Amino acid sequence: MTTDNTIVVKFFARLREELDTATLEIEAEPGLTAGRLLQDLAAKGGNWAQLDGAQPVMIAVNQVMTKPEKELQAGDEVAFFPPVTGG
Amino acid sequence: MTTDNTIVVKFFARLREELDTATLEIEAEPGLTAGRLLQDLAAKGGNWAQLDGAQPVMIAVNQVMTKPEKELQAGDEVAFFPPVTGG
Amino acid sequence: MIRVQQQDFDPAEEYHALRDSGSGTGAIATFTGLVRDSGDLKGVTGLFLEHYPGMTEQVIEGLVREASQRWDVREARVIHRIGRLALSEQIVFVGVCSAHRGDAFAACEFIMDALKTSAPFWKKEITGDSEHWVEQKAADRDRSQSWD
Amino acid sequence: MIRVQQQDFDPAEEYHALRDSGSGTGAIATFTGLVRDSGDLKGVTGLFLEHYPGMTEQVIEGLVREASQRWDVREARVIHRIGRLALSEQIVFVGVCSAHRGDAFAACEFIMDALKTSAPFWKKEITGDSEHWVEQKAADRDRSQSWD
Repeated sequence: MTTDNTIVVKFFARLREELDTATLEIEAEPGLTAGRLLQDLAAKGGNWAQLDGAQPVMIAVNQVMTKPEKELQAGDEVAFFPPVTGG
Repeated sequence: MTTDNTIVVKFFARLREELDTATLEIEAEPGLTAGRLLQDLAAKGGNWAQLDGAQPVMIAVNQVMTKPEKELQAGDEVAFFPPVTGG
Repeated sequence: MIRVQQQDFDPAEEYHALRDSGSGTGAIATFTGLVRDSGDLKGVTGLFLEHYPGMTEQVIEGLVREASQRWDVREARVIHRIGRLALSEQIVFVGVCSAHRGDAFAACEFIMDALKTSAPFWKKEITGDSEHWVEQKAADRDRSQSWD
Repeated sequence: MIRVQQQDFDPAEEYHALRDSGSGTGAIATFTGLVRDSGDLKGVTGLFLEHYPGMTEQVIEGLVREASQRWDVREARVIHRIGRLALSEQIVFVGVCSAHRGDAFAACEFIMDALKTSAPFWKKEITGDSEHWVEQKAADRDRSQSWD
């Protein structure tokens, strides 16, 4: 069961469009935080570079808003999105 | 035209019931204020005595809330009533 | 639009009138009050509402005008019933439409609060065998003063 | 009762459900938001609303729970639409019934303000030939923080 070690990463709205990515799967690793994952993704360059603080990015882990320091576990669903604009 | 010199006095709600009076007509006189009229009416005794400050009485002259110092003119409509309880 | 009437009203009709009242409307706030037991008397079955005809309408018009000066108000609709009402019947409606939600909420709540302390309506509670004029609550005076 | 849906809603049905939700209800406050031009773009004809399925409902349930802890809330109903909406269509409804009018107003406004800053919805404005993601207004953040 290699999926046991997977973290699902989701993108919404402007980020989903600009990164041309709705969902990614990554391998969990000890000590990986949501903020560290953002930096790793930003390092891919191109449109991904904006994840490194150039634009505000909100973070949810398992559908609850959280801070970049949040450590990610296998099985987690982490989502990155722009500030919300509903209502 | 004797009605030229008349002031109409109205009572509402608990006051109307306890005084058994919905409307009175009085003669205007120079310097008569709403507060003075209340005192004059209170002097009638019985249930009228409550008009002399024992219970809060609100005053409207020509359908606008006002203070006891308001001077009354011939043709005015003055109303006395308990604090309002609508809504 | 201000109405003082014996008959019941339909908040849905008022909502549609507010929604149709113009372009640029982004926010509609409404309040409906229902008859409930004040707790002053046991076995309350309903109310009798008395008002001061003429003055009532003028006071409410003044409150709507004041709200329109303080906030963006595209249209306001106020209905207050009079006469005999049973428990849980609709008694009052205030609806405001505005470009902005903060303005819609503030104007609606201001009109409702001020109406309770300055519009000449009086409630009498009715039980099977007695009646009792409701006293003004200090809390209502305080809520209205908080807008000054 | 929380619904996230593409189709339109009828505020009158929601009002009736609130009114029927129990005895002791004296106050029903409702808010309806309509689609309007944000002013960021010219010639806006409508919106596209995206959301995060699952999380959206959880966040709104949390806001209703929080409102119910802070105020007397007999029932709250929240509807938010998603997908493509034209100008002046209904986009969001919040309705609260309570024993007391101050609580109904406060809970309704709190849920609406908090929803705008914490529920995962995103608006994209659409014109004839372009699209544009709406940016969060600082005023919305400030209004929500004023409840903290």
